[in-house]
Amino acid sequence: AQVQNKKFSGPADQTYYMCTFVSGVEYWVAAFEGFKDAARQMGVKAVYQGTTEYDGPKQVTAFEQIMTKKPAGIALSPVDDAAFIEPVKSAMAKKIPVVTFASDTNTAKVGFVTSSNEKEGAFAARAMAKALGGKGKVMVTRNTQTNHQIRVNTFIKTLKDEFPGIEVVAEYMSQQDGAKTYAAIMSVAQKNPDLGGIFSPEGPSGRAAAQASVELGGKIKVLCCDMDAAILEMIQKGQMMGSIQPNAYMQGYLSFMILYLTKNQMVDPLNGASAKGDFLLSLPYVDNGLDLITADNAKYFYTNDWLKKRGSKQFVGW
Amino acid sequence: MNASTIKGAAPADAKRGRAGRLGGKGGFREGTTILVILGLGLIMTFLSPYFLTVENFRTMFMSFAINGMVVIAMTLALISGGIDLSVGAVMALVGIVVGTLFLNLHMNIWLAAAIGIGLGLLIGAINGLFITRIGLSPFITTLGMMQVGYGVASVVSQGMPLPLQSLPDAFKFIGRGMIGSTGMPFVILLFLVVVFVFDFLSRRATIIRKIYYVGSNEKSARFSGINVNKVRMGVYMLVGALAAFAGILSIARFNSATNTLATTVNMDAISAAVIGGASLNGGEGTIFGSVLGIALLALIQTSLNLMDVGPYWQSLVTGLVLLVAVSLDFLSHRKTR
Amino acid sequence: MNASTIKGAAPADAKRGRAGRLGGKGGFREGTTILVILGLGLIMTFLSPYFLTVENFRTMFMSFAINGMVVIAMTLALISGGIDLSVGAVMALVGIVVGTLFLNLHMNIWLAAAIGIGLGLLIGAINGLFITRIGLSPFITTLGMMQVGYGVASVVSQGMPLPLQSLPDAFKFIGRGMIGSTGMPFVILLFLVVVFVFDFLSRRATIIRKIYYVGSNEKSARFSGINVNKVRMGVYMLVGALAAFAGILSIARFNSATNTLATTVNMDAISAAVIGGASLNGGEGTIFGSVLGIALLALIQTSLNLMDVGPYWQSLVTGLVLLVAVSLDFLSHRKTR
Amino acid sequence: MANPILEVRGIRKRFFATQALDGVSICVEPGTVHAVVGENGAGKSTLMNVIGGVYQTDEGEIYLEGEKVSVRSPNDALQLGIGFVHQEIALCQHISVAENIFMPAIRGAGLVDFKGIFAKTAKLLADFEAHSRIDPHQKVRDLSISQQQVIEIVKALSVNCKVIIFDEPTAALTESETEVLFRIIGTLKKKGIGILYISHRLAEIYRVADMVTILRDGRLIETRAVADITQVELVNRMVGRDLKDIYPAKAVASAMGCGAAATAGPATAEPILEVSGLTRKGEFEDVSFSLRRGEILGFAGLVGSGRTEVARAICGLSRKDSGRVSLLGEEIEPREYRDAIAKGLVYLTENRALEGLFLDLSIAKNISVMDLSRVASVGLIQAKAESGLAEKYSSEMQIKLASVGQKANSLSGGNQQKVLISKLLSVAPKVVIMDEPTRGIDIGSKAQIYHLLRKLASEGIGVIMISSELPEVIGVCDRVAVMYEGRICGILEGADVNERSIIQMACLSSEERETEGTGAAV
Ligand SMILES: Nc1ncnc2c1ncn2[C@@H]1O[C@H](COP(=O)(O)OP(=O)(O)OP(=O)(O)O)[C@@H](O)[C@H]1O
Ligand SMILES: Nc1ncnc2c1ncn2[C@@H]1O[C@H](COP(=O)(O)OP(=O)(O)OP(=O)(O)O)[C@@H](O)[C@H]1O
Ligand SMILES: [Mg+2]
Ligand SMILES: [Mg+2]
Repeated sequence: AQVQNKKFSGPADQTYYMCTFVSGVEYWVAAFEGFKDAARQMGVKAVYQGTTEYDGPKQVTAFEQIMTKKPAGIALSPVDDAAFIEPVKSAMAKKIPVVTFASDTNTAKVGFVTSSNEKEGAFAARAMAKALGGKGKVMVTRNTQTNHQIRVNTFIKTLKDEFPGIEVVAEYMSQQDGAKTYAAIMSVAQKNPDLGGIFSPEGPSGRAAAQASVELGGKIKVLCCDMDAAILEMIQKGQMMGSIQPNAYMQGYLSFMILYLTKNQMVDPLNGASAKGDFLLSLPYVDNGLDLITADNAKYFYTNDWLKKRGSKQFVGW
Repeated sequence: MNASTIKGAAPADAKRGRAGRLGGKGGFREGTTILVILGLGLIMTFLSPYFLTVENFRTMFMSFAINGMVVIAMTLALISGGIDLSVGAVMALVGIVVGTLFLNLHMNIWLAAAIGIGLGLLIGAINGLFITRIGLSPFITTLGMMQVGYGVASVVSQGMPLPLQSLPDAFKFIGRGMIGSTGMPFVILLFLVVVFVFDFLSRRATIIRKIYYVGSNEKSARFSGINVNKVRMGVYMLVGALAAFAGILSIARFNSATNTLATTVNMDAISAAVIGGASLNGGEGTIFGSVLGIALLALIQTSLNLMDVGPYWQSLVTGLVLLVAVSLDFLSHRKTR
Repeated sequence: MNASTIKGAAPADAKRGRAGRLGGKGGFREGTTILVILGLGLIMTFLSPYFLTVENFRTMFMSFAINGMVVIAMTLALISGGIDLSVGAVMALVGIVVGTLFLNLHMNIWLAAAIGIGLGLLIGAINGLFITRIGLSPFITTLGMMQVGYGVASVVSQGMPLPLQSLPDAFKFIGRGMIGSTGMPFVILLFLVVVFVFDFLSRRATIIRKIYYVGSNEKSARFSGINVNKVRMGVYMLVGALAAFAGILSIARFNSATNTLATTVNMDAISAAVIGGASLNGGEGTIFGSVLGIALLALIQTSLNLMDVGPYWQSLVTGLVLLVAVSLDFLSHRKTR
Repeated sequence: MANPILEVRGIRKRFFATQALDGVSICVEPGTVHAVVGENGAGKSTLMNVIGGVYQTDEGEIYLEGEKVSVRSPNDALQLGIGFVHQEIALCQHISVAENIFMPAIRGAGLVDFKGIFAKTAKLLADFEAHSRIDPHQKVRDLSISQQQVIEIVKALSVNCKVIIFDEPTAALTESETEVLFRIIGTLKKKGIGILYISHRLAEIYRVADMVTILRDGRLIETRAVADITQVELVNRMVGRDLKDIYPAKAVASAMGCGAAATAGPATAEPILEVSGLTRKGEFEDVSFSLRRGEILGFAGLVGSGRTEVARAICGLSRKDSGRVSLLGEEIEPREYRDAIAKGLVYLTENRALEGLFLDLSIAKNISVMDLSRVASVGLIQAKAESGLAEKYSSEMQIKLASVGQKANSLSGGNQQKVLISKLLSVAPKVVIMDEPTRGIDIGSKAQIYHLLRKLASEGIGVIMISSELPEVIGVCDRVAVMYEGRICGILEGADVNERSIIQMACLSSEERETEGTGAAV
C-alpha cells in the first residue's frame, strides 16, 4: 500500500522489546512508560526485558534471547558499546530493527535516541561552577560505563577549560555502591575540609554524596545525573543541589516510534532505501532533551505520583 | 564428615591448630591481627595528617558499623560449618518492606521494624528448614534464598528506591544521631555493644558453644546429645534476624531503601570473617576476630582514600595490602611455634 | 588368641557392601540432574513455541560456552578442597591485556593471546604460592588476587571498555564463527570438546585423579607419596590458564574488553559446580556434573526470558526454581538409597 | 645373625611440652616381626611416624639395609620401601577402594589403568574376601570400619616393601580378618621383609612377634626376644609397676563369697534397664533383656550382629520400629539422644574419631559437652569450672596430657578414648552402654577401665559392655548376651560365661542350635 494511505494501527501481533541493564534503576520506569504509551497508541505489544546485573555478557544473552522470539523491534540500552556491535549487526541482518537509547553501540541501527552525555557533563560543570561562585574544590565519582565516563570526563574538561578557579581534588570509582562511596567521600572531606562540591554521573553515588554532605554540615553542593524519589526528596530538602535528568519518557517514546516507522514502512524517505531493501531509517542521533531538577521543580518529578496520576499499571514485566 | 580427614584449608589450619594450643584460648590469632591493624594505623599516622582525627575514626567506624552486624551473623554461620549468602538480600528486603509498610500503609515505624525482624527470622527459618529437613547444602539454599529475597525486594519496590525522609526523628536517630554532645554516633555505640555482647556470649554462652560443637564435628555433636538440627535452625534464624536488624539500621541511616542496597555485603562479610580467623570448614572463628577483620578492611579503604589513591588503583592496592597484611599476620603467628 | 577367635562370615557387612555398590559409581547424581533438566525442557516446549528451536538452543549454549570454561576450572579448584575467587578478574584482566597488546602495541593477536594464557598461568602460580608456601587459605588468597586483578585491569583500561572491532577475522571466528554451513558456532564445539576432554581426564588421568585424592583426604594423599603442594600448585595454575582462555574467547566473541566483563562469573561458577555435585569441602564433583549445573542455570534463565518474565520477577523465579530443582534432585536420589 | 634391615638410633622428638621420644633405638632383622609395646602415649606411633617420614626427628639417625637414609616425607619412605599401616584410618572416603589401594602407584602423567587396578585389587582382596566382601568399585565411605582397616592393610601390602609397619592393625579388625593378617605376616616373614608391629593385645605379640621393644614415656626400656619374657613381666615393664589383677572380681563372687550361683546375687537384684521386643526391620528383631543393679552385662557376637544398632536404638540415637525400654521401672521413649541423657542413659560410641571427639577443640571442651549446665551458671560457661571438671577427670582417668586446653587431636589414641569415657561419666549417668570401650587402649588402662566399670556397677550404676574381645567379655562381665544376626540367641551367666559357649552361640545358625537343643535361650 502507499505510505500515505497507511494508518498508525497494528498489526496486533507485533511485539516490541525494550532491553536494559541494571534494572534496579528508576530511570527505566519512565523510559518504558513512553515506550508502552506509544505501543498502546499503535495497538501493538511492548515487553520490558533486561538483566539485573551490571554484566555485558548477560545482557548480550538477554538480547539474543529476545531475538529468538522474532520481535518486531528492539530498543536497546547497551551496558557495553563494543560487545553489542555484533549482536546488533546480526539482529539488523535478520531484519529486526534496533534502536539504541541512553547508551549506544557503534554500528548501524535504525536510530539512537539520547540526550548528549557531553552536554550533560558540561551542563553539570557550569551549574556546579555557578553554585560555587567559580572557585573551590570538587570531587567526582566514576563507574565503568561509557556514558557515565563521558559525563565525568566532560565535566572535568569543562571545569578545566572554563573555570580555572575550580580544582578537582579527588576521583572515586564507586561502581554505584552507595555505602562505599559514602565512606570514600567522608575521607576525602576530612582531607579537604573546604570541599565545595561533588558530581556523580548516576543516582546511587549521588545519594551517598548527599548523605555525606548532610553529615558534614550540608555545605557541600551535590549534583548528580538520574533521579529517583529519594534523590528528589533530598533535593527538596536542600540536601542536594540538583540532578540532571534526561527526558527518559521521550527517550522511550521516540525509540518506539522509530522502530514502528521502520518496521511497518510508515515513511518513504527519498533515499532509495526501500528500493534496496534496507531499513528505511538510520537516524544517527535524536536528542530527547534534559532537565535540571532543583528544589523549585522537584515535586513534579516523582515517578510514583506521575504513574498514579496517569492511572498507569504497575511497572511489572509481565 | 570424616573426622580423620584433613580438609581443604588443611596446612593452614593444622598449623594454626598447633599455634592455637600454645596461646591456649586462641588469643594469638587476634593478637596478630591487632598488630597488623596497629602497624597500618601507625604508618598512616605518619603519611596523613588527617588519619588520627576524631572525624576520620568516626567515618571509619560508621562505614562498617551496620554491615558489622552482618559480619557477626556470617561468623556464626561459618562457625556452624555453614554459610549464609542471603544476608545481603535480607538486608535489602527488610529495608524495603519496612519502608513500604511505613510509607504506603502508614504503619507505625517501630511496629514495622518489629515486623521486619520477624521477616528476617522467617527467612532464616526457611533457610534452616531446607538445610536441616531436606538436607540441601547451606551454600545452595542460601543462594536460592538470596535470589528470592532480591526478587521480592525488586518486585515490592518496583526497582525504585523508596524515599524515607519522612521517617520520625526518633527512628532516624538510631541510624544517624549523635549521643549528646559527645560527637559519638549512636549507631557506633550500638555496634560496639552488640559486638561486645555477642563476643562475650560466643565465648561463654552454652547456646553459642553448641554452634562450635556442631561446626567442629556434627556427628560427635549428635553423639553428645546436641540436637544438631535445632542448633543449625537457630543459627540461620539468628543470622536472619541480625541481617534484618542491619537492614532496619540502614534505612534509619540512609533514609531510603533500595533493592541494590547490599549487593556486596555477602562477600565482604565472608572476607572479614575469614580474615578474622573463621574457616569455611566450620568450628573456628570468633566474633572479635571477625570484627577485627572488617576493621582491617575498612582501615585499608580509608587509608587509600586519604592517600588520594586514584580510582583505578584502589582495587589493586586493596588487594595487595590485603594479601600482605594477611600473610604477615599468618607468618607472625607461625613463628610463635 | 587362637581359641577365642570367632569364625564365620559377617552377613551385615556383605549386605552393606551390595547396597554401596549400587550407588557406587556416582552415576545417580548426574542422572537426576539430567532428569530435572529434561523435565524443565519438556515443560518449556509446551509453554513456548520458541523453545525447541535451533536459534534458542544456539543462544542458550552460547550463553554458557565461555563461562563454562571457568566452571570447569572452578570445579577442579573445589575438588582439590580449595576455591578460586579470582577467575572473573583473570578473565577480565587477560581480555584487557590481550586487547591492549593488540590495539596499542600492534602485537600479533595470537602472540598476544599466548601471552594472555601465560599471564593466567602466572596469576595461578602466585595464588598457588600463597596457598602452599605461606599457607593462606585459598579463599583469602584468591579474594586478594581478585582485587589485584580487577585493579590492574582498571588501571590498564582506565575504566573504559576497549573496542576491539579491528581484531582479525580468523581470531573473531573462534568466538563467534559458525562451522561451515551447519549453523554450529565454533565456540560451542570448542566448549564441548574441552568438556569432553576434561571430563575424560578427570575420570582417568593420574594428574587429575590426584586432585581428588588431595581434596578427599590430604593426609591420605600425603601418606601415599603424593606431593600435595605440587598438586595444589598445579590446580591453581590450571584454573588460571582456563580463566585466561575464557577471557580470550570472550574478547573474540564480544570484540570488546572491559574490567567489568566477568563480575558475576565467580558466584555463577561456584553455584553451577555445587548444583552439579561438587562440595565446598573438596573431594567431590565431576566436570560433567558441573556442566549440567551451568546448563540448568542457563535453562532457567532462557525459560524466564522466553516467557517474557520481567527482570524484577526473574530473580525471584530463578531462586524458587533453583530451590525446587535442587530439592527434587536431592530428594530423588535420597530415595534411591 | 643377618644384618638388620632397619635400624634407628637415638631418636628424639619433642612436641612443645611433650618429649614424645627420648633417645630411642631399635633394630629390625629381615624376616622377623619386631613388636613395639608400651602404654598409651608411650611414643610408639611417634616413632613409627618418624620412620615413615610423617614427622621429622629432632635428633637421631635411620639406617636402611646398613645405609643411612633421610626420610623427609611419606613419599621418601615409600621410595625407600617402607610400608606403613597407620593407627588412624586415613583413606579417601569419596574414592573407590581400588584407587585408594593403588594411590601410591598412581604417579606421573598418563591414564589410570582402571581395569588393571580393579583386577589387581580383587586379587589382593581375595585373601580377605571370604570374610568381608568388598567390591573394588565401592567407595570407601560405604565400608565399615573393619573393612576400611582391611583396605589400609592391603594398600600397604600393594607396595613392594623392605620394611612394613603395622600400627595397631587389629584394633578395628574382626577376628577372622585378624587371622588372615597373621597368615599374611607369615608370608612376609618368609620373603625376608622386616616387620614392625604395634598392638595392645599382648596375646597377639606372643603369637606373631619374634622380638619385642618396650617403650615407656618416650624412653626405650628394653628389647628382648619374645620367647624370653613372660606376659606378666612384659606388662610390668610396660607400666613400670606390678600390675596384678587385670580383671576385677565379679559381682557374684564378691556378693556370695564363692562360686557361681545362678539364682542368687545380682540375679535377684532389681532391674535397672529393661528392654523388651526391640525391633527394627532388617537390623534387629525382638531384642529383650534386663540389666540388674550391680552387674555388668556383656554383649558378644560377630561383627555386624547388630549390637551397636541395638544400643543406639535404646538411647534414641537411631530409630526403632517397636519395643519398649524402661529405666528404673519407668518406661522411657527417648526421641532424641538428649532425652536419654537427661534420664541418665548414656552411650559410648565405638568410633571415637568420627562420632566421639571434637578433634579441633580442647580436651576441656570435649569433656564438658554433654551437659554444659554443669559448668555454667545462668547459661554462661565458667571457664574455671570447665577446666576444673576436665582436670578432675584427667587425673582420675590418668589421661596423659600437658594441659586440658590442648586440642584433642594432639593426644595419643588411647588417651583420646579416656577423654571420651570421661565425657560420659561427667554427667553422672545411671546406665552406661559402652561400645568397644577398650579399643586401642593399653593393658594398664584396660585394667583401669575394667575396675572403673566394676566400681560403677557396685555403686549401683548399670553397665553394659559391648565388646568383640572375648577375653575381656569373659573376664569382666557377670552375664553375657550373645547376638546373632540381629537377635539375642542367649544370655549366659555364671560358669557358662566361657569361650566355648559364647563362640558356639555366636557362630551357629539357629537351626543347628535347635538340633543341638541348647537350653540357654532367654
Ligand atoms: N602432633 C602432636 N602434637 C603434640 N603432641 C603429640 C602429637 N603427636 C603425639 N603427641 C604426644 O606425643 C606422645 C606420644 O604419642 P604417640 O601417639 O606416639 O603414643 P602411642 O604410644 O602411639 O600411644 P597409643 O597407644 O595411645 O596410640 C603423647 O603424649 C602425645 O600426646
Ligand atoms: N558404617 C556403616 N555403614 C552402613 N551400615 C552400617 C554401618 N555400621 C553399621 N551398619 C549397619 O548396622 C547393622 C548392625 O551392625 P552393628 O554395627 O550394629 O553390629 P555390631 O554387632 O555392633 O558390630 P560391630 O562390632 O562391627 O560394631 C549392620 O547390618 C549394618 O548394615
Ligand atoms: Mg599410637
Ligand atoms: Mg559395634
